[in-house]
Parts: sequence; C-alpha cells; structure tokens
Amino acid sequence: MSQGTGREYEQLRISGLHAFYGESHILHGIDLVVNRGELVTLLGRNGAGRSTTLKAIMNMVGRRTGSIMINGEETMSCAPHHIARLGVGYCPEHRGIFSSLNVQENLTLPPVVRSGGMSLEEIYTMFPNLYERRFSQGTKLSGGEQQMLAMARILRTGANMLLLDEITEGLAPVIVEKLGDVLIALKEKGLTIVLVEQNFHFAAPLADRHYVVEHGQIMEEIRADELSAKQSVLNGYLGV
Amino acid sequence: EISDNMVKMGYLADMSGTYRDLAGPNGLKAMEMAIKDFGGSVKGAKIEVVSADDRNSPDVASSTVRRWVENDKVDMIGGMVASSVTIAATKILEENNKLGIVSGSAASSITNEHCTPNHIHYVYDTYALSIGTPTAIVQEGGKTWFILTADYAFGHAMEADVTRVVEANGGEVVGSIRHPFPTPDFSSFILQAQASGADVIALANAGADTTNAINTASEFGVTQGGQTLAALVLFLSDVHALGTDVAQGIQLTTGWYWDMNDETRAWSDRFMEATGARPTMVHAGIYSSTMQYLKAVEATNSDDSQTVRKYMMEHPINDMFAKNGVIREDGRMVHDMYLAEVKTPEESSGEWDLYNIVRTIPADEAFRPLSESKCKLVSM
Amino acid sequence: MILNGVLLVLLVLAPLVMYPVFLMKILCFALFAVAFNLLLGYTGLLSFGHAAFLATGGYTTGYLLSNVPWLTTELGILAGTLMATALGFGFALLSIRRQGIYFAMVTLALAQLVFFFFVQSSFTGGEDGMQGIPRGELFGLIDLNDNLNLYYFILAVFLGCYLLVQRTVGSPFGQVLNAIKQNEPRAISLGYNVNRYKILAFVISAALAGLAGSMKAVVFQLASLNDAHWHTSGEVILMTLVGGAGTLLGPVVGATFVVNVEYQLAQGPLRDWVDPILGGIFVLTVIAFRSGIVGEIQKFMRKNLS
Amino acid sequence: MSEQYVLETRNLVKEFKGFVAVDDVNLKIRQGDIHALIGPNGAGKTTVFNLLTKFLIPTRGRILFKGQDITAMKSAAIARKGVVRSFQISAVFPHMTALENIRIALQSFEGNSFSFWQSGNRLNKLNERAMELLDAVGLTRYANTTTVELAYGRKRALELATTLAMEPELLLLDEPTQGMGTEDVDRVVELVRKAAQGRTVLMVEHNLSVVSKLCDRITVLAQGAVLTEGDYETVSADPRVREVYMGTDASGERGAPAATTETEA
Amino acid sequence: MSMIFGVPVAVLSGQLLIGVINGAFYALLSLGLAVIFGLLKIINFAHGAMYMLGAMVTVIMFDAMGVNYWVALFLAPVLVGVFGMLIEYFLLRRIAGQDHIYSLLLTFGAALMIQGILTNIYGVSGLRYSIPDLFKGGVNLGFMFLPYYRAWVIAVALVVCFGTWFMIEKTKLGAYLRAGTEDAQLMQGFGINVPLLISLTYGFGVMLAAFAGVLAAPIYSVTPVMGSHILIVVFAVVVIGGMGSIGGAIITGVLMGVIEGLTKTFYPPASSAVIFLVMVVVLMFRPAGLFGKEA
Ligand SMILES: Nc1ncnc2c1ncn2[C@@H]1O[C@H](COP(=O)(O)OP(=O)(O)OP(=O)(O)O)[C@@H](O)[C@H]1O
Ligand SMILES: Nc1ncnc2c1ncn2[C@@H]1O[C@H](COP(=O)(O)OP(=O)(O)OP(=O)(O)O)[C@@H](O)[C@H]1O
Ligand SMILES: [Mg+2]
Ligand SMILES: [Mg+2]
Repeated sequence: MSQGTGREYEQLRISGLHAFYGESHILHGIDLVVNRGELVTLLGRNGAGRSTTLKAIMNMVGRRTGSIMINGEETMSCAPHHIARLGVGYCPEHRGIFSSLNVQENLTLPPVVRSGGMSLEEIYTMFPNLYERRFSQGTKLSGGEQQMLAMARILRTGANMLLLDEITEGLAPVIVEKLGDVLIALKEKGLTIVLVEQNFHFAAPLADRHYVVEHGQIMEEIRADELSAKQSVLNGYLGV
Repeated sequence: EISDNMVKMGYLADMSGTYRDLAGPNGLKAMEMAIKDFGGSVKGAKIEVVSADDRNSPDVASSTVRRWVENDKVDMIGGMVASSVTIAATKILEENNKLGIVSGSAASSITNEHCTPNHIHYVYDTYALSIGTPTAIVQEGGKTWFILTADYAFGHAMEADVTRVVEANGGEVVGSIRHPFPTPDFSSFILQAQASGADVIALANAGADTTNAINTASEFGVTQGGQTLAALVLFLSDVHALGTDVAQGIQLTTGWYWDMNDETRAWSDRFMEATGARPTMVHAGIYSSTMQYLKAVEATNSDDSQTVRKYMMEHPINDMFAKNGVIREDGRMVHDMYLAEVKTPEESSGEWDLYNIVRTIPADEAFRPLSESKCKLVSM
Repeated sequence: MILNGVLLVLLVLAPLVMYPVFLMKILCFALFAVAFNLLLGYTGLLSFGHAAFLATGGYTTGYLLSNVPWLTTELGILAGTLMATALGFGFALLSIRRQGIYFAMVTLALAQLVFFFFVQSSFTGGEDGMQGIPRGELFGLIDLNDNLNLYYFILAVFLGCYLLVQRTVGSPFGQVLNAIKQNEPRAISLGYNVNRYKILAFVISAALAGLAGSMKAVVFQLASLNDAHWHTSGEVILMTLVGGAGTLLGPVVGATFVVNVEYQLAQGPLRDWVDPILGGIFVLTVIAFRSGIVGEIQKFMRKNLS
Repeated sequence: MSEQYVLETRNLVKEFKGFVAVDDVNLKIRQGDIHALIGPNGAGKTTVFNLLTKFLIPTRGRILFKGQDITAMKSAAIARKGVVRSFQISAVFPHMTALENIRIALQSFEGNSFSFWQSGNRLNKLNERAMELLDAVGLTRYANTTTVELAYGRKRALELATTLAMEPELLLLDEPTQGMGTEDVDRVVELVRKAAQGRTVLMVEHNLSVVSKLCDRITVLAQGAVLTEGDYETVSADPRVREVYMGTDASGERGAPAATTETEA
Repeated sequence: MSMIFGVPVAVLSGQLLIGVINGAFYALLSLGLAVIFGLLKIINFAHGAMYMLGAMVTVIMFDAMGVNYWVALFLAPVLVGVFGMLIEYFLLRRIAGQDHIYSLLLTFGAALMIQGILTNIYGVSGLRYSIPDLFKGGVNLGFMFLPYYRAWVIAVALVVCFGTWFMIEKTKLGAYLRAGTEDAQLMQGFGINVPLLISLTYGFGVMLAAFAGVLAAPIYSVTPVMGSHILIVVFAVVVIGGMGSIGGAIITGVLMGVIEGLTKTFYPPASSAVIFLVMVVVLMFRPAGLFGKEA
C-alpha cells in the first residue's frame, strides 16, 4: 500500500494545522494524508494532541489555522454540521451518550448522511447488549455498553470516513475482539478510518499506516510493513 | 424671607410602575405648568423644580427626600402616590420642618394617625371615595352588598368605610372576599360574588385589580344578571383604558372632572396640548396646589413651611380645582366631591368624554369629620 | 493590599464629600450582596430567596426598637440578625438537598411564603411599611440620630463582616465549599458530609443578610414589604453578577454601582427610563463583561502580568 | 466468624425497574488481597461498587465491613470508615490545581473543616504529603496546573492519587488504567501494588495483563451473578469465562482480535 | 343545596371549571417556558414580557391597522417569535454553554428594557380591546355562567399544548432538540444544524407565550407590566411539574389552576401563595418535581 500511485483517492489532507483552546496552543502544524479505504492510526502518549486532531477536523476546537481538505474540498470555514454532511462520522472520546434519549433513540439519532450504512438489525446482532437494553435511558448503560453505543451509532449513518477516538476503552476483551472484526469488515467495504488508540495491540494488525503524534506535531509515519523494523523507534515515542 | 432667594420644589412620584398614569410624568408637567403660569419667580426669587422616580419604594423615597431637604435646599415636595412612600416622606419633612403637599395618595390615614404639621393632603382619600358611591347606590335601592377587597391595609380600610356607610343608610353587607394584590384573574371572585346574590358588587381595590375585575364582571354578565357594580377607586385613566363599552353605568366618586365647566375645560385643553391626555383629578390637584403654594409664598414673602401652611389654612381655595376648599388643622384639604356615572358608548362623544356628573357631595359630608380624627394635631 | 488600604481611607473620608445616608444605603446593600455571594460565588448555590432574610432582619429590629424602649440599638440589630439566622437555618434544612435550579426555586418558594406572612401580619404595617423606627443610641451612649455616628458604626460592622467572609472563603471550610461547588459527588466520596457544609454556609449567609436588613431598618428608620419582595432577591443576584460573583470585592462594587445608577437615574432627566437603562446594563454585563466588573479587571491584570 | 474478610456481601441484589443488574452476589474480600472483579460489559461491576459505597441503595441483601453491618450507612460515613472509591469516569475538581485536588482529600482527616474562622494557611502542612502522592502518579510537573487543562489520562492519574490520599483500608478502583498509555499503565500497576501494602484493594479492570500481574483473587461476574472465583490461572482456564469474557485471546495483554497474536510473538 | 365545607356544590363546580380555564393559561405559558428551559437550558425571565408583547401587539395592530383578532391570533405570535429569534441570535447565542444564571440575567435585562420602553410609550393603565363578536356572551350552565370566550380559550389552549407535547416527545425533531441541548457540539458533529434548531426552539417557546398573550388580550387588562406578575407563578408551575418535562408542565399547569381556584374559594388571601406552598411540599418529596427525571 504505497502512496502516490495516482489511482488512489485522497479523502483527507491536513496541512499545517494549528489548534488552540483559548490561550493554549495545542496543535503545532499537523500534516497528514489519508486515502480512501485506508485505516490509519494516530499513536502517542497522553496529552499528545491526538483527540484534538480529530476534534479539529470536525471544527470542534476553539480556533484553528492551516488547511483541512476533505474529498478535495477545503473545510476550514465549514460549520461542524457541514463537515458531517460530507460523510464524516465522529465517535468522541467521552462517548456523548444522550441521557434524555433511550438506547434505541440514541442509536437512530444521527441523521443518515449517505446510503450504505448498517441497519438496526445488523447493529443489534453485533451488540446484543444494546438490543437487550434498547429501551433504557442511554446514560443508564454500563460504561462499556455506552462505548458500544457510541460506536454503533455512527455505523448507521453511512459515513464513509470514520474518526474513532479510543473505541476499545473499557470494553471486555471479547467485545474488543469483535470490534476488530467490525473494523476489518468496514475497511473491506471501502470506508476510510482514522483511529486514535491507546491499545496498540488492537490497532497494529488493523492499520495500513501509523502516525506518531507528540507535542501537537507528527513525529513519524510508519507503514504497516515497516512496523517490526521501526518497533524500537516507536517504543521510544510511546514509552513502552 | 425666602431662603437662598429661591423657591425649590421637589416632585416625587412613581414614574415607571403601577401608579405611573395616576400622577407620574404628567404630574410633573402639571407642576411645571403652574410655575409657568405663576410667572416663573416669586418676589424675585427663582422657582426651581427637581423631580425623581420613587419607584414605589419607601427606601428610595426616603433617601431622595432626605437629600432634597438636607442637602439640596428643597422647600416643598409634591406628588407622592404609594402610601408607604408618602408616610416615609412626610416623616422626614416633619423632622426637617419642610412642607409636603400630597396629591396622589389615597390612604386616609395620611391625615389621621400619620398626620404631621408639615403636610397637606390635597385631592381625595379613601374615606371620601367610600362615602359618595355607596350612599347613592343604597338610596337608589341597592340594599345588599358584596365587597371584593384588596388584601392589604388600604383595602381593609375601604371595606370598613363602605360597610359603615352602607349600614348607616339601611343597607347590608352580605359577604366579602379578600383577594391578594395583585390578582391577574378575577373570574373566581366574580363568580362567588354572583353566587352571593347581592344587589351590589363593590370593588375595594385599585388600579389594574379594579380594571381587571370590571373587565371580568362584564365578561361574566354581572350587570345583565341584575347586579350593580360599584368601583370605589377608579380614575379617569382607568375608565379610559376600559372604554365605555365595558365600564358604562359604573358609579364612582371623584374629586374633579375635566369636563365640569368652562374653567376646567380650558385648563385641561392646555394640559392635553402639553401631554396628549386628559388630566386626572390628581393632575388637576397638583396644578392647583402648586399654584396655591406659590400664592402663599408670595403673600407671606416666606418659604418657611409653617408660615406658608398657616397662610394656606387661613385662605380658602377657589380655583378651577376647588370651590371653597379649606385646609384643616390635620392637613386635610376638604372640598366638594362628585358622584359620577360612566357614560354609555352612545352618550360618549369622544375617547375622553366619559362621565356624567350625577351629584355633588358637599365638602362637609365627603371627608372624615375632625371629631373622629386620631390626628395628634387636632385639639379636642 | 495597597488597594484595600486606599479603599479603606476612601470609605472613612467619604461622608465628608458624599451624603452619609446614601453611603449607608450602599454599605447595607453591599453587605447583603457579600452575604449572597458567599453562597453563589463560593458554594455554587443560587438562592432566590435572600430577600426573606433582609426583611426578617429589618422587621425584627424595627419592631423591637419601636416597642421595647430600653433596648439599645446594637441589641436590636443583634436580635434581627439572630432571627434571620434562625430563619436561614429553617430554609437550609428544607432546601439543601435540592440541586441547581430546584434549590433556587425552593428558596424562592419559601421566601414567597415569608412574604405572605409579612403581608398578613399587622405588625409590619402592611403596604404602609413599618415607619418611624427610632435609631436610638449605641451602647446607650452614642447618639445614632447623628448621621456621621451612624455611618461609622455601620462602616465598622460592614468591614468586620467583609473580613469575616474573606477569612471564611480562605479557611479550611472555604476550601471544602469550593470543592463542593466544583464537583459535589466527588466531595461526598472523599468523606465530606456536604449537606452540613452547605447548611453552615447558608446560615452564615442568611445571618449576614439579616444583619444588612437590620442596619438598613435603622438607617432609613423604616422597613417595608419591598425588602421581602422577590424583586429584592433578584436585585441582589444582579448586583453580585454585575460586580463579579466569586470575587470578594465584586459584590461590593456591584452593589455600589447598581444603587448609584438607580439613584442617579431616578433623579436626572432620564428618570422615566430607569428600568430600561438598568435592563440594558444587565444585558451588556452578560454579553461583554461576563465576569463582572471586578472579575474582568482581575482577568485583565492576570493577562497583562503573565 | 469472618475475621479474615474485610468486606462481605450477603445475597446482594439490585434491581432497576424489573431489570436485575446485581443478582444475589456473595463477595468475600480477604484482608490484604488485591481482589479483581471482572466480567463482560454490563455484568454489574460498577453497580456493585455503587452499592458498596451507597451511591445506590441495595434492593436486598447486606454489606459487612470488618464484620460490621454497613448496609444502612450513608456514603460519606462509609468513606470515613475507610472504604474509598475511584470513579470509572474521571472525577476531579476541575478548577483547582492538581495539588489542591489532593489537599482537599487529605484535609478530610484534619478535623478543622468546619472552621470558617481559621486561616487557610493551616492547610499548607499538607503540601508535602500531597506532592509525594503527585510524584507517585507522575504528576509532579503538573502540581500547579489547573485540572481542566490536563489531558484525559492525567486526570485519571490525579483521580487515583486523590483516592490514595484518603488512606483507605479498602480501596475500590473502577478501571484505574482506563484511558492511559502503556507507560502510565505500568506506573499505575506499580502504584497500586505499593498502595496495596497494608490495605485491601478491590478493582474492576478490563486490562487482563494488569489483572494477571496484580491480583491475588478474581471474581467473575456475568449478568449480575457470580460466574466463578479463584486466582488468575483458575479463572482464565475456565471455558465459561473465556466464552463470555476473554474471547480467544487469553495471552494476558489487553483483549485484541485473533490476528494480533502473530504480531505479538 | 348540598354543601362542601360550607360551600355549595354548584359554586364549587363553577370554581373547578374556572380553575381549569386558568390552568389552561398556565399550561400554555409554562409549556413555552419548559420548552425553553428543557431544551435550551435557558432560564427565560423574558417569558412574561413575551406574553405581554403578544397581547400588546394584538391591540396595537388593531388600533393602527384594524387587524382583527383572528389574524392577530396567528400574526402576533409569529411576530413575537421572530423577535425572540432575534434576541436569541444576537444575545443568547453569545452565552451558550455558560451557567444558567447568565441567561437569567440577560433575559431579565431584556424584559426590563421591553417593559420599560412600552411603559413610556403606552402608560400602565391598559389598552382597550374587546372580545371578538363571535364569542360575545355566554351560556348558563346552571351552576355558572360560562362566557363563550373562556370555553374557546380552554379548547384552543389544550389543543396547542397537546400538539407541542407530541412534537417534542414523539417525533424525530423532538429527539434532535432533546439531544442537542445535552451536547450541542456533538449533535452538530452528526450533521445537524444545531444553531438554527436552537433559534427556532427559542422562537417557538416565545411564540407559545405570545399566543397566550393574544388569548389574554380580550379578557385581561393589557398593559406593559401584565407579564411581570405572572412570571414567577409560571416558573413555579414548571418547577412543580419538573423542569424540562413537557407533559409535566401541561398537567401541572391545569392542576395548579384548579388548586388556586379552590384556594380562592376557601381561603382567598392565600391564593397567591398557595402555589409556592405546593412547590415546597412537592419538592420535599419529589426533588425533581412531579414529572421530572431525577438527575
Ligand atoms: N478543553 C481544553 N482546554 C484546554 N486544554 C485542553 C483542553 N482539552 C485538551 N487540552 C490540552 O490539549 C492537549 C492535547 O489533548 P488531547 O486530548 O488531544 O490529547 P490526547 O493525545 O488525545 O491524549 P489522551 O490520551 O489523554 O486523550 C493536552 O495537553 C490537554 O491538556
Ligand atoms: N441506574 C440504572 N438504571 C437502569 N439500569 C442500570 C442502571 N445502572 C446500571 N444499569 C444496568 O445494569 C447493568 C450493569 O451495569 P454496570 O454499570 O454495573 O456494568 P459493569 O459491569 O460495570 O460494565 P462495564 O464493564 O461496561 O463498565 C447494565 O446492563 C446497565 O445497563
Ligand atoms: Mg484523547
Ligand atoms: Mg463499569
């Protein structure tokens, strides 16, 4: 999976991205490219700015400068709802389950932005817990169940680029395993995925490429096939 | 001797709240009209006016009045509507020996238990209002009465006065309801009043409460049901707001009406020119009392409160507001009051053509006799 | 420190140039706002019923001073404060378990019931107000009918209370209040019985508000229903926010500002426009100076110093 | 009878409108153990914690702490008795610095918390101990940073340090390593090990490597009921546990899809 | 005639009916307030002013252009609603996400301005407006005289209340609204134009208040201060019902109308305080109100 073969469609290109929360300057010039059908991860230590990068793509941080192209379209001046309508699905770090809605309402809440999303039945087969609790208030779910719901919710919308922030957080190993299968299946369907993950063992076998983020900058780009060669560099960054 | 070679008057009233239309900004206009008509100066001393919104708060009134008399050399204060404001203000005037002429307040306690040698109550009071209307109605055959009373001292006083008058004339009060102040919806009370079967439903309340009650009474067909409505405190501005449609036939007592004679009409034309509205009795009272005050200052060549008050007491008032009005030792200015009836839409020739004056209530009947007074100034 | 010194000197000299009764009014409202801010700014509790304490203090003091001839003024004020404290304790017991806006509304409801009580009671003088309260003598010695004497007495009480609140906010107790304000469940799990802390804070606040009311009754020689009306509860919120909630000086500045603006406008050519202008000031505060006058100055200084 | 058990539950049940989240659970936590509560998502682990600390009221059953019935006690009283929890979702005082966060916890032992007339400087003596705790979780650098500004993982570390400040006899940790990088996970493991000296720990954790490294005893919950109990070897060998919880990978690292195993070796 | 506590049954039934009618007003007003608080977390102290504007606009439009009641019934709420949206767009939007208390201060300030300006133009005595001809008069029910207009008020208010409840609780749009208030940013991240939704919601809540104002214009004295008295009563209703509970606001509105009506019969002086007594008692036992969900 090499770059620049030309036939590849560039779904996301970020260049020189800076982001701020009020006074504090968090991202210091991020540059990255994701092609259609690729799964890339953002790796890094706590506080490196990975979540912020995803939020910046969604225009959910205080202030941004630089350029973010989605499907070749500049989105720096777009409101978040326009960005979502370009086919971007975002699963936030803190889940964002709505307590005023029940599980099923939470699940069907995000509007469908493109055809080809999963059906409710497919989702319930994938996460039987959710089916069982479908009429409970969203926030009454257990931590892990909420995490499943947050992920499941954007699978329905048909978004073709997913920004996933720590989706294995708090999940039992069986479920994590199942999520891995889901991501593989999504990738096969041609979806583009940007994954922020702490759980490297989960991410490593799924990803085509890894970006290492530190202090709000991309420090390293590692292709899947270089992984073993660059393991020590990576360990250095991640402090393993 | 006129102090500082200047006569300084203060106008204190509710400029923005519930009582705004009673005295309010137009009352200030009336005061200024009087000064202008008087010539702008007394014996070479300039006449000046300061004014303030009392915001219906005795605190505000008290700090304003204190500053006026203690710092700003104000000699006389006029206006004053809410009773708490009036009582607070007159206490301070007494302490500082300045003069107050109260035109807006209704409470008869102002010249009774709260009387001071430093103020005059000029236009009307609850005692006077509750004499005329009940007497007339009972005499016309309205024997049984039901009273809707605003649940505060003012309402209670009115209720007691009405009861006394009704009973003295051979009528009977069959029931009463004390409603909270303010009450936005009167339907429940009107219903109870209807159910009582009384001949007359009397409203011992004021302002928006009264207009709301009258509106509701009309909606629930009180008069069609054969009952009479008697509003005890109803001003021209209220009737104007209600319209003759709703208010027709209501009897009320007033101290003055703009359309009584050529003199009143001439003055109120000028007032209307300045303000866009016809004057209430309070506006007329403010004009008249300011005039009388300035005359007294001129005559005595003094702005000392006791000198001026004494002069005013000794000289009966004869102007467009009152004929043979007399200021008594308790500070009450007694003058004729009038029983009025609201015109029907057919009778009315314009938006301000609202009353027929039915009867004159002579001054000595209209006000609480000195023999019943609790005022400390009244010598037994 | 220097700032505080300058302010103190100004306060001591103020009656030489300004009208003392007006200054005392400001001090009373400032104390009222300081008391309120202890709850809003430092405990995160929005009370919408503080008028009840102001009025209770005022009526109690007024009633006693008018009817108990031997009572010296400071005892009358003390009695008013105690009465408000007791009422505050009652309010606290009934309301403290409610959260957020419900807390605000329970306090409002309780205050409305207190208002109803005052309307119905004859000793308050109803809407005429309780008038002609004697100012009396301090310790039976100093004549408080003299405006300056009274001013310095009120100033001393005010400063004492201000320092007390300052101390309270920084005290170990104040730290716990701050913790409760920020994350109540967490404070509970750290072993704090948060309700007791909130109750104590509420009672202190009610006591100081009652004290403000008692002093106000002495200054104006009257107590009226306006003090108990919910508008007064609202007004103290506004004063606090305009000055800056959660800052010590904020409520003082806010009270000074609001009382002044109201007073100056009511006198001037814009006297019919007091309400809309005040309304405009509130809107402006929220839009442009959200942290209040003092809060914004602090922010500005912090920015320019770092 | 049960001297060696710090904490026992007897037939503990919690129902939510007909849904049984905790179903007749009998836990026995031995003095000095690090005891893990594991199980699939929604098994009822957090609910058990909530019952133990009275954030929820049990529908039925009893809770004994050191032989004493604490079923009827309130949250704060239980915390003062020495049963302290950390939260699954990070709970800090956002507008205090990290140091102040810890100090508030330490202060609850001081007994002067109602002294509104005392100077706040009296609390400075707590700073030293607070710094030690911050150091232990690697937050020394952030002592004076306002907590809102900390990244998520650091908030979790702070939360843990605060809990430790309570010097609990029984420490309840709900997913202490959630949201942390590998580096921090290792540090937390060390920290918990250190903290566990002289006290008992009950923890919920999905990171099996942490469980295997730390825990003396493990209770597996599934659908609100106890599935099995034992040490790591016994439990991880149980096919039922593999089926409902661990999945195909029981290597001890965090759960991961089957494909991982190759890369890992 | 049979009596209950010394009150004839006929009178009592009349009082109950009156209570329900007033309750319908409360329901309409508290509904708007509940929508605004529940969905936007804005404490709308301008609600009374919006109610007043509804009535004032009706009268002013009639005086100036002869716009009749039926047209005003639609036009006035729309105008006031648009005005509300402007307030939302230019003012409230800037404090989104801030503590409740700022919205309280801001809307209170706005209400003071609106009220003050109108007071200076129109005074406080009230403007004249009469009942539309269709509803003049009434029917004698035996136990009371029921003005047609009151019957109309109750019918139309209940229809509007139910419609609103249905829209918010049972439709997708309602779900967007509820979710958008919890985490607007995330909702926007899902592709929903949340700012527009918020404007519309505020406008809608205000419209309900203005609608109540139009209904009130023929029967109550129309003045710039007519909304300020009713404001905290309506707040109390919303709190008793449970802030944010749409159904709760409606049911409680009617219930409080009845309770107030009964108090007016048995102990009139307390009728303005009774709602607060009920509130204290209710919150004692149900911390989140009758129909509120506990946090
Ligand atoms: N709302 C905020 N205000 C101020 N600073 C923030 C805010 N949110 C995050 N930060 C800061 O931004 C930096 C990057 O945070 P971010 O959440 O992107 O980190 P991350 O790489 O996702 O780490 P983690 O694994 O902890 O989630 C951190 O230093 C954090 O302190
Ligand atoms: N307050 C509540 N009301 C209704 N159901 C609830 C409530 N709290 C928890 N539940 C349900 O009880 C079950 C157990 O939840 P709990 O949070 O204890 O799970 P858990 O074992 O901690 O799971 P996880 O590992 O995902 O955190 C879940 O199915 C959840 O939906
Ligand atoms: Mg992150
Ligand atoms: Mg859990």
